[in-house]
Amino acid sequence: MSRFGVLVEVRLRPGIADPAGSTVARALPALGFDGVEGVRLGKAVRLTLEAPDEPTARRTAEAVAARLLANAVMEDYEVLAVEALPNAPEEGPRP
Amino acid sequence: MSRFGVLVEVRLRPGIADPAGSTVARALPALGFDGVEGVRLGKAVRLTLEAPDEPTARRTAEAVAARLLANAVMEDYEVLAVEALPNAPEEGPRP
Amino acid sequence: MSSDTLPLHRALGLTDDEAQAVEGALGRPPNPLELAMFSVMWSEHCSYKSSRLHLRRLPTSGPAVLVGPGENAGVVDVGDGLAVAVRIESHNHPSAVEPTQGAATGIGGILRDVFTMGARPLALLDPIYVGPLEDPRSRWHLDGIVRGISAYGNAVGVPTVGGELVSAPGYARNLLVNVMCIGVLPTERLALARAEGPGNLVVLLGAATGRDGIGGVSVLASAGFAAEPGAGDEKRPSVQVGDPYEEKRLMEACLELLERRLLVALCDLGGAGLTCAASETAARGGVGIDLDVRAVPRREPGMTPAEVMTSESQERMLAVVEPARLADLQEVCDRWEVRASVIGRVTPPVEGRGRLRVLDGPGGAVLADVPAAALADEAPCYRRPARPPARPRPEDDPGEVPALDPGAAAALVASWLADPAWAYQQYDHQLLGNTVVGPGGDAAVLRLAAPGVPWRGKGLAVSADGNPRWCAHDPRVGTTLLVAEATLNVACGGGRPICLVNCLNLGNPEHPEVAWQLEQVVDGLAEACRALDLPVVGGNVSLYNEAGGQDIDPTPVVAVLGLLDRLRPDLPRVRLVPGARLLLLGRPRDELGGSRFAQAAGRSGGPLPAFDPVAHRRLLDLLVSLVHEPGLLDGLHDVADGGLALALAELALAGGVGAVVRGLPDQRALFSEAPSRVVVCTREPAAVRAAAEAAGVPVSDLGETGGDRLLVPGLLDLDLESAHRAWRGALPRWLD
Amino acid sequence: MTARVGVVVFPGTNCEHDVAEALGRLGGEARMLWHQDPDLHGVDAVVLPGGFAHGDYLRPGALARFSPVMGAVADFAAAGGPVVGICNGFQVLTEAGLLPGALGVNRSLRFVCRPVRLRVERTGTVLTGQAEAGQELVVPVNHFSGAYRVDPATLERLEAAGQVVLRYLENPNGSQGDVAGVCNEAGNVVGLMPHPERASDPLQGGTDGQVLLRSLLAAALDRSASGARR
Ligand SMILES: Nc1ncnc2c1ncn2[C@@H]1O[C@H](COP(=O)(O)OP(=O)(O)O)[C@@H](O)[C@H]1O
Ligand SMILES: [Mg+2]
Repeated sequence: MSRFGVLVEVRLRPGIADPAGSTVARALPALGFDGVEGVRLGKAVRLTLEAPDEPTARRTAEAVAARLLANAVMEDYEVLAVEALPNAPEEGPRP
Repeated sequence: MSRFGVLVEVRLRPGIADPAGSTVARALPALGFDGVEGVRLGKAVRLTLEAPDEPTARRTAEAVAARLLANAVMEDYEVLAVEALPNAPEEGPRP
Repeated sequence: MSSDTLPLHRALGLTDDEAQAVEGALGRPPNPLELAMFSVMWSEHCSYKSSRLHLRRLPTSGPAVLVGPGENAGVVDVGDGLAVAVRIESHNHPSAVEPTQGAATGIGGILRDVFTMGARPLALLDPIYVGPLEDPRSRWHLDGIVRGISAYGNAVGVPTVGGELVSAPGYARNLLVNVMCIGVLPTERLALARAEGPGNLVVLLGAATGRDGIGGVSVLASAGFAAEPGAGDEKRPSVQVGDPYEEKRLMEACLELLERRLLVALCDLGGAGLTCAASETAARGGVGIDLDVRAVPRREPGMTPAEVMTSESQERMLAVVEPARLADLQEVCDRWEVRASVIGRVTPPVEGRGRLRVLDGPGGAVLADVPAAALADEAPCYRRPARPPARPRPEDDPGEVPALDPGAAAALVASWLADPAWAYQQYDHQLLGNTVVGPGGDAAVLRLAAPGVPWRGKGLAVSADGNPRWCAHDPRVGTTLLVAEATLNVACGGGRPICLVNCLNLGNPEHPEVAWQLEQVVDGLAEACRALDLPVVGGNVSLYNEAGGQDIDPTPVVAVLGLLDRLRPDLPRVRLVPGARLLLLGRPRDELGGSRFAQAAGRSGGPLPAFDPVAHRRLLDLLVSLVHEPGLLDGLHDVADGGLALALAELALAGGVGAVVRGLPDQRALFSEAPSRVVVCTREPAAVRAAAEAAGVPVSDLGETGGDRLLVPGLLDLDLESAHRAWRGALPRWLD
Repeated sequence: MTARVGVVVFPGTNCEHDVAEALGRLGGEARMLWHQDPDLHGVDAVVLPGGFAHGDYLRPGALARFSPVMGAVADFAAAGGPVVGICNGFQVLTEAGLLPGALGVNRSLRFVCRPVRLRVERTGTVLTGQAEAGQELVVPVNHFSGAYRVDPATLERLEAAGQVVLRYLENPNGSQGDVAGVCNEAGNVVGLMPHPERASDPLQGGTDGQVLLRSLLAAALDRSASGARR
């Protein structure tokens, strides 16, 4: 078994209203940022997991995202990165 | 001027408690996901912006993240990706 | 100066003399862990070393008081086998560093103070003081504070039913967030944080321990902020994140453990973390505790024993349990998904003194060995040099404030209007189904009931009040006026005042003017409470509220609880109905010292109006009986900040009904903030008059209601529609 | 006959007692159903009350839908049993797929707690059996994520099928179509963001919620009389 860090992005589907993103976008000109056309706010979820290999780690992360992290009515997800981590932290952070 | 899509991750600093991530992590075994050691929940922000070139786009996104997206007391940010977008959407999606 | 060139005790916030005293208490030099434990326990925040001496002057007992100051919360008997627990705290410095999390963890802490007594939290209040909203930083402060309270209080399931929202220049760099909680308990469930029975187990409940808020009480809460905005940045690693879901489970588990009588003692972990909870619990019970620091569940690897012992990680409680009950405790905790770890046991006192020992693993090396009472009770006690401010007695007698034309007077009143709904609509103020009068009125009124405590007809009224303008003008008299206002608010809600808690927010006590303010505030509080037979059952002193050497104005906040023997659904509110009479109960007055009106005219002189407790008590009694008389009063509001003018404006706005007010000689009578006066709106003026006369309370006719203006001929002419816009928009304009 | 209503309790639920008290006032009998227990203990109806099940940090209802009790609730609903989700309960029912749509963050990005005016759009559901079509009610809302979200085609379908049960007369959260409450096709599962249990006692300043809770109790009695499950 090896340890992997996986980054999953969960984002609102196109067409679903994003009041938080819109609020950021509206605030930008007043702060002197002019060229920003649009902002969408989603979640970045970092999972640390054990798996025999990278493809398995990716599949697990995708399953977690599909089952739990994203609500299919409003959201899509994408695994953005999978990286191998050094093994066995002596007294790992407990969730 | 060109259009760019920038993905910024905003995450809690190491050591800062993440109740949201911990709660998800604690729930996973009951959902049949066993190997997940830890979960940290952050924001994934997608900006669409106009800039003369890629480095400028990246700098703008970084400035937006520093000023508005990340709470410096508790959070770090990182620009994960900058990609060139096709120009001039006649009636692009409005934020 | 970098901290590694400092002697350790100074880096930890102890003075050289205090370090000497630690050595004296131990009879040997402390090791670094012991020094760290003393530094947090002897901090101003935990030890009250600058205020203890003064607080002794407060009246704290009364026939109904079951627990006075000193425990986690005060407890008062309210009959029917029930008691009410109440507590107020400041969370000023953490909220200045990170408003959302600072306010949220303040709520978490105050809830634990109340449920640790065995009481189910019924309601929260949140007095807030921030800088001018023109300043974006103050807007960020206020927005974050309200979000934090909203996120935590709503999720944990306790309604926020009142508070205060003051915006004034003095708080721009040093804001104040006070939090208050009221709970109810069957009297026999009352639990104290008193360890007993050598051999009993010490169990840590709740969240894992991280490097949260290390030194929060000594370095953050017991020192001021630097001059530069952002110069507090190096304190930032102290930020703690609140977890209301953990707190909710912890609360349910603790209440069930107490209900099933599975515990010997229970104590929350707040400032100074495990060191505080363990030393206070042991000291109160006259026993010792051995703690195995390795048994404490950690959130992060590599924490040192000192970090574990002083961490302020949230959502943790310390329980003492007999070994035979451990399995039952574990079962309850498992069901609520609350972690429970045995981390130590109670030990017998040695030569009459219980010792708090920190062990490295079971039976391992002794890392610290300190008399528990030395930590908890024997901190130094200071009488700081005090001196009244060298303020020249201003010549600008407010008696000579030039009169304004009616339109200008209306504009002035309109500029004071701010509907706090922007804040309280972000709070769930209806949870538990108890809220009869929610936020926005004089006092919040609640049913005295809770899950497991069926309603028997009684109610509670509560109001929290502060006024830095009065208290800067004259801290002693100003504080008496606050007690007058809070009791009057409670009586307007139909409550007979039964007790008071206070939070004294002041500047740096090492400044003689601040030390003087502290003395004066305590004197005023003691004087007023004594005169009203109102026991002070708890409080909190928050010092070092300064930024860049500038102290805040003295900001005592007092909160009064009142009891209603029976509740009616149609209690009179702050509002007018058309076609009714307006009466003033209480002696007409016209002193302007310390008023908003005088301040607006640049007059800062003159004495504050005096408080007459005898007349005030008569008024309180009268109000309580009038409010409970069905159909007698249609509306009412006390006169305080902003005087009769603001009281009338708020009455008119709430009901959308105007009035024509006569019989006031001049604008002094309209704007005086003198205490012990209430405006009532009634369609039974003769009956009200008769009752007032019988009670020996002066009563005068103010005029009649109706129309769409508040008109005081020759003195004030306020158009309700535009005033309504100003009132509703005052906060959203800046914050939405 | 007393209607027996199961009130589902997740860790983090906080309106269960309020609902039980309100139902009790109207003659019903509430029984708490613990989330870990897959047995509904023969109740005649189920309420999922308000609160923050499992903290709701990731997304309201995201974790709660996996609780053992939810399988039993789904079976009960499939068999025609009356199921009502209030606020957090509505969020849980959408997450569980028992109701269409989802609930997003309020347009204001703020929590909102205040009374709102509603109109009954559809009678004959387990929540509106005793209400009149077009009846206006004032009932408090109390949520951070109450904006009803659904794709436009589905919303059209819901409107056409009469599955919009309650509509805001003043939209407090940015819900599409001003939707305050929806039901499933059969009308036996209803979710709503407003809290009828907070408008069911004169002491709380209103009783407009009573008609909804009474409807639920009547639906529960019907079911119990018809002998289904017991
Ligand atoms: N931050 C707040 N949170 C909740 N309620 C608040 C807050 N600020 C003010 N209120 C409520 O608004 C009402 C008016 O407040 P205030 O003007 O301070 O009243 P008063 O002058 O009668 O003490 C009170 O009911 C108070 O509880
Ligand atoms: Mg008042």
